[in-house]
Amino acid sequence: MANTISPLFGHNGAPLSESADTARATLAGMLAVRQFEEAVDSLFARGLMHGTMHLSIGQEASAIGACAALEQTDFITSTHRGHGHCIGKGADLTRMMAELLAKQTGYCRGRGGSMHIADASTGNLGANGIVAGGIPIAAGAALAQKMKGTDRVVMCFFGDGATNEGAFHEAVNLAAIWDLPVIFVCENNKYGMSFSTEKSMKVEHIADRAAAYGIPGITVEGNDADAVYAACNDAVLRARAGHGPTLVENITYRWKGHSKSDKNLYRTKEEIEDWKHKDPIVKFENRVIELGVLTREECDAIAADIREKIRASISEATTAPDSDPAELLASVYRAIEGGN
Amino acid sequence: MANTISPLFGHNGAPLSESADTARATLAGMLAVRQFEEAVDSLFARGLMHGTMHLSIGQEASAIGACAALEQTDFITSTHRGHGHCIGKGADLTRMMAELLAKQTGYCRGRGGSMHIADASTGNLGANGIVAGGIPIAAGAALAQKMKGTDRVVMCFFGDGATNEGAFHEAVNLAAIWDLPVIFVCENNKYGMSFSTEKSMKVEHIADRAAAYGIPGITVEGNDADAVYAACNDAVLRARAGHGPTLVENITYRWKGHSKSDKNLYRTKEEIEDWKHKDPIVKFENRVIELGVLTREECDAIAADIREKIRASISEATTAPDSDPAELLASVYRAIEGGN
Amino acid sequence: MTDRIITYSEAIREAIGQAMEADPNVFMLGEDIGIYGGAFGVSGDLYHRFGADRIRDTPISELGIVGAAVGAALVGMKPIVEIQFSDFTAQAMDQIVNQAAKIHFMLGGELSVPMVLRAPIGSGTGAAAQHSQSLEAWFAHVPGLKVVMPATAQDAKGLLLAAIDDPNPVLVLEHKLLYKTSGPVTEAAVRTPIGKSHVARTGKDLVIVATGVMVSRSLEAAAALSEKGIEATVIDVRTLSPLDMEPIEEAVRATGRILLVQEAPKHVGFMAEVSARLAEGKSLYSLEAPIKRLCGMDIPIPYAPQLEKAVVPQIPNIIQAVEDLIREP
Amino acid sequence: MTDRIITYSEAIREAIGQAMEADPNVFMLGEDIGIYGGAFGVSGDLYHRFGADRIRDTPISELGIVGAAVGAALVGMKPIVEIQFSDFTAQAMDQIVNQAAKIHFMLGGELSVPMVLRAPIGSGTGAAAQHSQSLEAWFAHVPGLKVVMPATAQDAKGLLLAAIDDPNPVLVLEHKLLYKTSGPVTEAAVRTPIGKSHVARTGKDLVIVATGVMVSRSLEAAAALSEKGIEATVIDVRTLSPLDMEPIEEAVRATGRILLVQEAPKHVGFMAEVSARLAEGKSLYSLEAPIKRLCGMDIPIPYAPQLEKAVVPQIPNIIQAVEDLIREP
Ligand SMILES: Cc1ncc(C[n+]2csc(CCOP(=O)(O)OP(=O)(O)O)c2C)c(N)n1
Ligand SMILES: Cc1ncc(C[n+]2csc(CCOP(=O)(O)OP(=O)(O)O)c2C)c(N)n1
Ligand SMILES: [Mg+2]
Ligand SMILES: [Mg+2]
Repeated sequence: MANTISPLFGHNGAPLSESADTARATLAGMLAVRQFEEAVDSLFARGLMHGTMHLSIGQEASAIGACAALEQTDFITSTHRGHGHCIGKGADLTRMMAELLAKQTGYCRGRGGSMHIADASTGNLGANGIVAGGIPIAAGAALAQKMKGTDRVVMCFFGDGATNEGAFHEAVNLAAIWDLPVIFVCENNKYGMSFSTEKSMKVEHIADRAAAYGIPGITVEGNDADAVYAACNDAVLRARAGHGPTLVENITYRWKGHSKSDKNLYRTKEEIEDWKHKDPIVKFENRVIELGVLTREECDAIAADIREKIRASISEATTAPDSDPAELLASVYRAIEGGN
Repeated sequence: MANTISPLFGHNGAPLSESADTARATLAGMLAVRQFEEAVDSLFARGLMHGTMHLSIGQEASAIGACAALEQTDFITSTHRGHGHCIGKGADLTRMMAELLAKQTGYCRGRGGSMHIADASTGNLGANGIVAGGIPIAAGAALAQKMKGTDRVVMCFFGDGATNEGAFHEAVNLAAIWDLPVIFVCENNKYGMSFSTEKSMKVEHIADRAAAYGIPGITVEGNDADAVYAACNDAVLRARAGHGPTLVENITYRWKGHSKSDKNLYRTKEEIEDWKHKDPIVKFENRVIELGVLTREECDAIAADIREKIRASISEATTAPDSDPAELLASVYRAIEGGN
Repeated sequence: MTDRIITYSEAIREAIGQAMEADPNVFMLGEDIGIYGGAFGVSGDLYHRFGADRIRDTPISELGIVGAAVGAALVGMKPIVEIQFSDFTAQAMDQIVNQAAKIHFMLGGELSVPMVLRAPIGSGTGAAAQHSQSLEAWFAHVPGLKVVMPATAQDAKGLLLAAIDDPNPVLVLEHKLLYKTSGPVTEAAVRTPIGKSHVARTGKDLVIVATGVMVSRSLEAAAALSEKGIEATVIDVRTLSPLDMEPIEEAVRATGRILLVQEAPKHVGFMAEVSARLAEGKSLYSLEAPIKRLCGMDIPIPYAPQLEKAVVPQIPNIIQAVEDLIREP
Repeated sequence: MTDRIITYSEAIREAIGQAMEADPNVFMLGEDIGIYGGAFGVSGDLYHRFGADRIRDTPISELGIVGAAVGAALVGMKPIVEIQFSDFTAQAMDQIVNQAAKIHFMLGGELSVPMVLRAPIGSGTGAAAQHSQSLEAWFAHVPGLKVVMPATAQDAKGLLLAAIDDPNPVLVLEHKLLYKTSGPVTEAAVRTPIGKSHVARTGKDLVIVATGVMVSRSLEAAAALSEKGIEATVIDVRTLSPLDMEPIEEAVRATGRILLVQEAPKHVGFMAEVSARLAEGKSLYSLEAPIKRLCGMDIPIPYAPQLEKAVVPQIPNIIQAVEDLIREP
């Protein structure tokens, strides 16, 4: 049985914090990302997981708020820091965990790991180990929608650092000139690895870069799930109506190091602490409680439920078979139907 | 003896049409480009030249007006459509012609041809067969000037089409964040091969793209040598003063096809005719005569002088030895002094 | 349907036209492929037949274009990308190698990238070092890509049709000098199988293995050698990855002598692989002379016509190499 | 000055430090090489010693960075570019191949590009297909580039110093698994000559030729084989372009058997060239067994540790291959 949070689909544009159902789903989504990654962090620390890992803890409102603007049939492309996007689009937590644990039951059968989770069934065209690698791919998937005449859109996630890659430039321009149904969601967490946006660009906002392509650009408080949802929902509506792409910049922050080898020398403890006070989950929880949409107890119950799901994902994944070397050679190419 | 026009160096910022010396040099430069290319066109048509050829006829004010803002010791990087830039920076017409004729005495010893003319002695770091290929190189040459503490600048030429390459984006951003002494001169002749700027981008002006990098961008009437010079001179002063790059967009037009295989199906005869009426040479000539800076006779004398130089370039180049296959293998790597 | 003599370019265009008629998901993407008809005139009138939507002109953005094709392919389209000169694959290597080639495997097998990338290779047009490379070895070295090099008009059509059918990314490397050459081509949409080497000529004295434009040069050389009493088998590799060694090994067993001919620089080029495969198998013992490679010199392609000719194998060089090989102890 | 035991990373850092002290034109350019100290910690404290100007952090723009290095080199600087993973050379191929490699030749010989490009290669860190490739064959195939692969800490220093001296673009491909390995390294700025293969061990029964991390694996295998009475010569190719075949051919003449070991996928990989060179020369006649290649499988590198190990040669595979080779008729 699938072990997923149930993402919001087809929501009407009202703030996520306004109704119990949407508040519940949003909170569950953000908590799932947080707890999934905390679990992964600890498995890694205990030597039970290998490779490297990029955690999005602190950025949950961006992934969950953005995905809430999508329909089930829409697509996403994601990044090396992509667990949130997968979960936001409805991925099975056990299959994600199994992938990270290099199991045959993982999304990539243990061949891809954290940086390559894809899930055709939820429209997730893949995380990507290449910075900006998913941006042209998103443009292409959107071109296909336009050519086929569907009303599906593609949401393309990437970081601030990715906007310095040529791939960003070429792909956003293609999407602009062809009015493609794609939403470029930049998660500006202030650093590309160690290099701050203050140093890597001379403009203040990533959204300013939209001007070079003649498309709208908007800067959003990325730790506010309502704000992210509102901006992305507008962009999705634009895209679905055939009016082309939007560049949405979610200002956020990653609490953890870039990856496992990061000593955080390029930023101060104070900066990290400051941002921890802007915790997107706490912010959203407080709001819904204040608004009387959910009670503290209800919120705690959601958290407990997610904890159960994450625990289940670990125990199920751990006992799954390791990925199988025997099938490798036959897996490089897709077989031709009927033979060649 | 060198067969060059004498480019203007160290000019004081006044309009080129204002004094007899600068007017003469400007006119000579533009005529040299025009006549060089007309000669090349005819040699090609008569089967005396091989390969392919990209002519800048109609765009002469851009190359000559821009180079007039440079000092002898400054650098340029150029493009596949680069004869004007070479000449503007002071290249020897005979060595250029020899290169196109695949001679040992050519700038590249016949190894490069039209698309690869470089001239270390005049600071020409090379034309380039790769669209946008020279843009990162220009940024790097400018970085070197900054690191060495010279006051030399680099002028980087490229077309409108080149601004859709990732190389443009990455390099302009590097120059912007490091305040490099480089002037990005986009020769917007409305087409990248057959694809018009109206189709290839959603912004009206290439200069609008400067906004993505936090640098000034300016759109200039590119067939007016005075206007080009004024904008480039400002940009050079900024760069030399350590205030970083500028994006200068010269609006111009190529009269000839993109290259030898172009059937001009993507544009109308009327459009071409319209632009021929905006001939940058005629415009400049009329202005200086009107201003009383030069007489018609003086202008004609300049043209006749250039004709002589071009004729000389052809006859000298034609009799030069063909490029030498024997030296090829030893030419791939620069030898290490004292051996390795 | 019957055979006609048409050019290599026409054969490619015909293949694209037939594939586009048969499958609405097939479309073309590239620089100046629309009203201009393609830098080498290959797409020609397809724009007028299929419209700007499916014969899609793009800005000068190779990385973006190839990436867009990858994305479109992932969701069920069948894009054919034209790269104006194969040299500009350098711009798009990330999408070709790190994305297209690896996605099917790396993402666990559910997704795949049925994309075709066409690119003209080779020297001989006076376009100098940045417009004349033969980079097939790069792509053949990348698991997940298939690489074909049609040497005839028929195969230009047949391999392209097979590439379009293939659910994997396939690079079709077309030699510029072949575009205007002609040959008989079936009207029907007949596929040339990917992954099969082709024996283009049979002779008892030695085997010449060649790719791209070197196939016709080798055949011409073989004809000239025949008049001197030397009979060569000529094998057109056609698919560089996956490579079919079977007919090559058979020919070596039959003749004992082998000449490998490619235009690309010799060092770490494709023919090194053919040589290495022979040297590590039983065929080694059938050799009566060392394996000989005749390749491009390890030099960027120069502009001057005499230099350009001097750095890659020409027919007289092939004849000479064969005569040397036959004389080996 | 004397030898000390330091790591491969430290040796690289020491080379850069010494070169930067000796020549103000030498500087570094790359992502996170400054205060972060480099993705693999190689630049370490150089930022504190030389400052942000000369240990220059860049945005994530590989094409722009390499191009900037080309431009700086053209006007007299000596840039050392660090590419975080060699896989990202894909982003910069145009500047590496179409510009840096060709400029000296194509522009007539006056200009040159004294640039060094350092990039970590190889698998073994669980980073999967886009962060684990060994792409040396691509670069070795490009005339105008030099390609070295240091296998020891001493050579990591010596080859890098030689690369910095060299007036041509040199790629230094460093294996990730070697960074933390140690060995004796001279304190003085001693160069390892580019263009010389190195005999790392001598034995009478066969020769193993290897690159990168396969050199130490081959040496370990040779030690184990020695206990079984099999004595192997081990040759570290060190420079892939230009390639020095001399000691390899000599060893083949002496032993009659050869095993070629590389991590990269086999098909059209570097070792194919070594094999082809042997098969086209007189050494062919010294062979008592077919030339054997032991290479990475033709598969993208997978994430799972057991899969990752399974697709590239490990010490037991080398031992097995040698035993098979010795048993050949
Ligand atoms: C083309 C490429 N260059 C460099 C890297 C190494 N790298 C991985 S993530 C990263 C930083 C990315 O920054 P950003 O886009 O802001 O995303 P974030 O990590 O902050 O989420 C870098 C440099 C890479 N994976 N791909
Ligand atoms: C990377 C690359 N892509 C494509 C080409 C083929 N090509 C040569 S010039 C050209 C058009 C360039 O347009 P633009 O930059 O506007 O310069 P213009 O020719 O108009 O001067 C094209 C597509 C190339 N040389 N390099
Ligand atoms: Mg970031
Ligand atoms: Mg143009």
